[in-house]
Amino acid sequence: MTAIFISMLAIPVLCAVLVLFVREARSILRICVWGSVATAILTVVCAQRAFSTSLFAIGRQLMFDSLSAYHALLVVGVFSLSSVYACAYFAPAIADGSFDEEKARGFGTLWFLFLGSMLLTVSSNNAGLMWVAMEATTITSALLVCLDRDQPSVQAAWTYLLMCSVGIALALVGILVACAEAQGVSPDSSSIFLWTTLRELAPQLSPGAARLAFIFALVGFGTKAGLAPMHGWLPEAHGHAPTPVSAVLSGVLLNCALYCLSRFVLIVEPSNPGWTSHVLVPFGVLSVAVAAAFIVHERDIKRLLAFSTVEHMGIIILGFGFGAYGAALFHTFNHSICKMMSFFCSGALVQRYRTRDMSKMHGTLGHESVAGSGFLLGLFALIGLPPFSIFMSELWIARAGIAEEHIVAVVAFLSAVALAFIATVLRAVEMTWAEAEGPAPDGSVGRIRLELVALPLALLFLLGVWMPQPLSNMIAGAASFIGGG
Amino acid sequence: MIWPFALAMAIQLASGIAALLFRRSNRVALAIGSAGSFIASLIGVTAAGQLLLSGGSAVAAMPWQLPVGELLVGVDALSAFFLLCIYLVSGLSAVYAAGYFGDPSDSKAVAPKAVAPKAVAPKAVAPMVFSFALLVVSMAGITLARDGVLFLVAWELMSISGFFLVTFEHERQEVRSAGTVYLIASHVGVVLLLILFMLLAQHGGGFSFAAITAAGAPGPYLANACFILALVGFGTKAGFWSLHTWLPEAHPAAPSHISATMSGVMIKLGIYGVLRVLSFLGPPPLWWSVSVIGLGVVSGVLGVLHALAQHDLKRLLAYHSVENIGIIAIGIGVGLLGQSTGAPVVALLGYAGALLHTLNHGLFKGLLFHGAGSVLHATGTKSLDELGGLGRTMPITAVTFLIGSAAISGLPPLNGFISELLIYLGAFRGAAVLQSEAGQSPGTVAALAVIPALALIGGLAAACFVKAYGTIFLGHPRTAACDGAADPPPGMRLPMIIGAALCVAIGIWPAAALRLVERPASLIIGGAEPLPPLGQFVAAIPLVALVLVAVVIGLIGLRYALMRNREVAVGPTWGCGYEAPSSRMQYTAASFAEPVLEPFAVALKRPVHADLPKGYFPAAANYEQHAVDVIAEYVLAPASFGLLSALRKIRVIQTGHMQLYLGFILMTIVVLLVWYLPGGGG
Amino acid sequence: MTGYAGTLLVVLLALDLYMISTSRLGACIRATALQGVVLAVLPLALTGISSSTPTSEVLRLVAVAIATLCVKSGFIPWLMFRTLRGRGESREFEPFVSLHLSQIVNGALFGGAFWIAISLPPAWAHIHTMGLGVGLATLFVGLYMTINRRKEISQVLGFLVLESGVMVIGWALLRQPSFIIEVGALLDVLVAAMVLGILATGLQASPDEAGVGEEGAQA
Amino acid sequence: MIEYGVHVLLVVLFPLLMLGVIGRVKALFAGRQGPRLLQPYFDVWKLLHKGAVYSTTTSWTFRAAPIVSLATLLTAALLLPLASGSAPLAFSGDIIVFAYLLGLGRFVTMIAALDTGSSFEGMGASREAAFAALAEPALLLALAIVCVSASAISFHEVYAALPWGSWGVPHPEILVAVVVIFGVLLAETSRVPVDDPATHLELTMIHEVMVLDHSGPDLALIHCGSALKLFLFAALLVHLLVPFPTDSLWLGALVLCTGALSIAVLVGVVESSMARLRLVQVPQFLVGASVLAAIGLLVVIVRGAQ
Repeated sequence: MTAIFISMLAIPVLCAVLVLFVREARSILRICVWGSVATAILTVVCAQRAFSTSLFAIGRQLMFDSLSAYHALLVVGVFSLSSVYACAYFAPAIADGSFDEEKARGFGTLWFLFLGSMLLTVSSNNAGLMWVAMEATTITSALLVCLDRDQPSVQAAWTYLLMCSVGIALALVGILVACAEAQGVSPDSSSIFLWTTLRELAPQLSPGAARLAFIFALVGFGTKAGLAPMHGWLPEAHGHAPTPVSAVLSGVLLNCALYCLSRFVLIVEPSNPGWTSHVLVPFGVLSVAVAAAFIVHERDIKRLLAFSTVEHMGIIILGFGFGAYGAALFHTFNHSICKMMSFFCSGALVQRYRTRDMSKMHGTLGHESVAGSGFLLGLFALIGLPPFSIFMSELWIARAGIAEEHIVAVVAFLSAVALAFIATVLRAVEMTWAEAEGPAPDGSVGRIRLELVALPLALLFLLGVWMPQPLSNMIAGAASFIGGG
Repeated sequence: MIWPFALAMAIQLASGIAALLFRRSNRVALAIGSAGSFIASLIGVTAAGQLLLSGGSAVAAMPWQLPVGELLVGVDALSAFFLLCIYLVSGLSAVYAAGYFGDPSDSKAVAPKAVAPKAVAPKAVAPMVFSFALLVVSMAGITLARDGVLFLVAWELMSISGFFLVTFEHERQEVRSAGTVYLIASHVGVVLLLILFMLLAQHGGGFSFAAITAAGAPGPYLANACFILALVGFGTKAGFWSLHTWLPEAHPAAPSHISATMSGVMIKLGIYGVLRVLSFLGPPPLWWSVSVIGLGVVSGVLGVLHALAQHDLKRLLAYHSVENIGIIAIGIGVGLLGQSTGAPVVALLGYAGALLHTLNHGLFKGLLFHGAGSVLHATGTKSLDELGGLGRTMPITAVTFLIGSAAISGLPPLNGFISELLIYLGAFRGAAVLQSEAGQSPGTVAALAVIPALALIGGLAAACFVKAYGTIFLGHPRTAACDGAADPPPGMRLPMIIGAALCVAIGIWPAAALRLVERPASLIIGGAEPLPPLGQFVAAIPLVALVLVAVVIGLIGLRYALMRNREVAVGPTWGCGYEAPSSRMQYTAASFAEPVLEPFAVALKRPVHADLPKGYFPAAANYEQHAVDVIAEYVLAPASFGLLSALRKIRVIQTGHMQLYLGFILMTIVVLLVWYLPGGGG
Repeated sequence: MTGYAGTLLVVLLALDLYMISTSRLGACIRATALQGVVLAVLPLALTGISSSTPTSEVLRLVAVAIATLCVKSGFIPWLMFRTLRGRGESREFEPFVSLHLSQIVNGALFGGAFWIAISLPPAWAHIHTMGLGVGLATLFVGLYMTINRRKEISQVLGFLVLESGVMVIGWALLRQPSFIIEVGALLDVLVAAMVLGILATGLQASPDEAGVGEEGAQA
Repeated sequence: MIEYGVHVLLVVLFPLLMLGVIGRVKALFAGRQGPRLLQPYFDVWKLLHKGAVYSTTTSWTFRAAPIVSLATLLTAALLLPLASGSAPLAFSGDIIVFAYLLGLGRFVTMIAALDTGSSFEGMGASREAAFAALAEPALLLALAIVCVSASAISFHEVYAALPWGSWGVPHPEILVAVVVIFGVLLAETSRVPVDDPATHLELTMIHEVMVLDHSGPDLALIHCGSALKLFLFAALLVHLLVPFPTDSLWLGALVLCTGALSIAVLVGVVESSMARLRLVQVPQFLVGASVLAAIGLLVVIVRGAQ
């Protein structure tokens, strides 16, 4: 079992090295697919173990509990599908030679390092190690964002890099404070960085110090998770990154940041019962509101999706704030799947129409039927229309908010979502059906595979009308883990 | 007791999906879809009717779980009644659709003159067939839902399928915008409904209706909050005045049988929602009834006034939906009045009137929209001032439309009159009861206000439909659009004939229809003591109708006897001495409506674009007048514009300057430290 | 030699102030180099070394000190000067907020930092309160520098200061510096990576104004 | 049985006499000798024996309209107590049915007017529609006064339960109702000051212009209809003004006829002493009637409270 775990972490690194010695771009992309799929299989095995036994530790530094297993599964799932899409996405670039083999090498290496660092983030038991892995994700993904070295993408990458490094440094302060606090009460000073230890010591921490730690962690990881008002980097990075990278960024990277944050909730809540929710709810509401306000006038298709990501991060944070951890995790899942799919479709559309400006895209259903319909349905799912599962999780979260008597927050949340709904529908309808003046768009598209769109949609629909027992068990397990159950 | 409806829904959904599978051929897709819907309607109508007559109710839990809570379905008298309306109207519309799109080749409607010049190829109707099936299924689901989540899901499904139906001719920009307006309006309503149901769930400890009912009546604050939320949230769908703005957009945009279904039953589900929620809220205070009556009066009067001012037939009908929803609301208000003053008979009359009018409006509004569809199908236009004289070329459409017009104007001996009669009786009784007991209470005034309001609405509606019928079917054809118009194919005639027949039947023999209404009404009222049978209130109607018919026949006989072997001269209409009248000189819809609207000028904005004849030998002159919707024009438009510009201003915080973003980080951390570190907020 | 810790921290603070007040890039870089020196010595001072401390521990600390010295006050300043020359930019940087105002703001930030440090519970006997205060202050100053200066290079400087603040906090809070070393190292590498990034891609200071996202006057 | 016979006889024979009386009164005021009292009967008789002229534009609607409108009035006549305290068709709610039957008749007439395709008739129809829409509320408010003060919804109950002051003087609110109903009568039967049946200037007429194209028996039916309408309103007013002798049918018939005739005289007086209102003022007249009725209703409520 340990071997499996280690190899789960090792395979990405090995592949990262391997692609350096591969000649041909296509085969590199193929390696990306197979490598991430292999990782995924191993992860599933470990996760299954982790769910069966509440905690599954390798030595002191590495572990899988239900929470991290849940996130790890998301990571590998999204990565595998995105790798499949990457093959389609880069096909035209390979054809016209702009995506040459050294570029492909760079992509492959960074791609796998990104994957590995993210897996390390969720599977490390050592706060410091987790922090380091988090920082590693920043660096690798930043380099992925500026893969094609044009001015705007480099600018975006630079913004992303600096902001997230600053944030992460602040998060480090939070970790340090927490650990120092723990070292005040713990017998041996060597284990104070271990989440397991911190979790045991949590009730004994002094409230003030715990709050200080949480505040720094919130700002730090919140920056990385793109919570308003620290979300500034997010639209730029998502907008200019290659689409598979954007999919992964908003699909899982931000979840990982939230994962670290939830670890902190775990530690701070016992000493300050009920306090974290009072910090988190305003952030959630602010994020949803700001995102909605920006969606209204957004014409860049990828930035639109980016802002909707901010919105959904806010919703998840609201879920945490309302104490509906299960709902928050469920929403995390739904959002990752849906956002990934929407990014795939948007990528195809951008390639077809040679622009990111939605007001210049017309009749998408006719010209790019798979991507067009996928994007439309994805938007409908994102704005919380049933029978897609996002509606369910949002309802669940709002219900929890009412139960916790955060009436104002819930009303603000729902009205902001409604605003986003209106803006998005107006865009989507015009995009989908408006008659194109001028010739049909002739951009060369990496033919997007139907299953890449149909599978996630089917999943969202299924979860919208039927909650399979295993998933609800997983969510319940992870949620009870945070809830200190 | 539920399975017949489950079966009907299954058949309908299956037929819709099958239509999608056979989307290559419009004919096949339509045949499958319409057949499925028709069978489903037969099952649904029979099951619902049987249940309404025999009574009883059932609740069952679905075998599987929603992500939030379990799925509960059930049926009782109230659901059964609305299921009856749904399946009746949707079945007729399905048959109509088969005729409407059956031959896109020769029909002008699929490529109307109004549309862009480039010829629209006969477009695939399979998606529309599927959405129609989905619409009906989701409406049935709403009435069957017994827990809030399922209710909301079905509700949203209804909105979305409705959206895809409205945007059927989505290559036209105005159709797209109508669709978006519709979707937005319904979603805004849904937000309120979400809050409403979450409050109820909070009160009842669960989304299931059983739990909410079991928790007993909520306290006054919660009850009032829920009442207002329900009134506004469901009112957006039902189209109470000031929440109605999507109606006159969406109905003209949709194909006619869709408008028939939407206006005939879909908006009624707002009424269903209000009634259902009222059943959770316990005994109503007096101000509820007063406010509902007020809302109803306003909706009725303003709705019919705006209808009078329209030149587009389907817009006119859409505004009449607002008017009729107003009448239904008045009925509900009278019912609430009876409840709050402990006069069960008044409540019975009010609710029975409201429910019966729901059914009636479904019938005659469906009939009228089908008639409008036939006119559009035959002439390619739905603008009143381009039509005329169709009564001779389209006799069946004309007769059925005339019956529908008389019915919607609430004239005896037709069904519209019966429901209004019940409301009148309720109001009179309520006034009498209150006046003997409570004296000058706001309730009395409200009850008495109902009487002139209904009278005024009836008079104006009559005026409006004289105008509509007269301009379309009487006189001379005004434009070439009317050339070669003919009655639609049998597939389209049949639903109109059936609808007209039902209107007459209910009007002449109301007791039968009232038996369908009895149980749901008493279900809403609750209460232990048995209520009097409704039949007694209309016992004399058949006799009156009979006398009327007898007298008519007698007079016909007399006239026949007199005119026998008399010479009957035929000539042109006397032009009062004017020698060269042309068909353009006939009284137009606008000129007919002018004196009716003139006294109400305050309530209605009608800007005029005119260049009037000048000098002795005036050149061409023209005069246009359009009624603008006050709410849409003077409330919603400025509000949304203000919001948009405000949101554009916000964008300065996202300029791409990293320094600014980092500044936000610093700001955030400082604020957090200052406010929360001392344990603030905790 | 614990007594020196206070002095060193004061020096650090003074350097922060100096960097806020000056507008010359070169001076700032030199100041960061000096901060590197202070940081190198600080561990020895904070974790008081006496005859009792095991030799391995001492050696470790010394090693850390030397490493920090090399990277923070050797390699990185050199790299920055090179970049500066490479881009041939003026050695001034244009702050958004005037320097005097910045001084006032940072005064407030210092106050806040120390208030936090002392407002922490007394149970923290084992931590060096002043160290924490100065660390936080340095952190804020660094953050402020990244905000207030236009050129990427000066922002990198700010980040450098911020991160030395983090290191000070680390030293002040933790008895055994188990992973501070690798963390600090990583951060330094990161900064170096940024500078090299700037070198590699001649990055202008004019961001594209939020892509096509701006709807402007229309709609 | 006998009373039904009397009822029918009154309905069939009496109304035209009122027209004659009105004509006579107007003639007297104008200082002319005037037509015979029975002139209307002769007119109708003559028309009934004439042929007819139809416009090519018209359809079956046009031919059906006079019949249906007269039929509605006859049916309404069966709902209204005339000589006795109750009517052949009496049931709870007949008051509303009565009002709406009149509405149906009007509807049909307007449709027929539009059927001719002549703009004059269209004009008449639209004016009719406008004034009817305003007259309807006034009528129902007046009836509501009566119903609420008698707390009943059918004519015979109302008449039985009407509150009478001493010396058989009706209560003030009943008088209000009477005034309003008289106003509605003037409007509904197209009399001065609302309309002028005598004038033949198309631009100013309302009811007359609607029936411009009718001829022969159709026109006869229409004349009978308008006379009957006048009679019905008159009967309604008489019952409200006079405490009715329920015991003797003949006495009742006598009271009714004298009352009806005196109302006819009153109408004649009004017609000859008043000028016709300008069309824009007619709505004010009708709305005024409604407001008056509303005030009366408030009086009822207040009285009920004491």
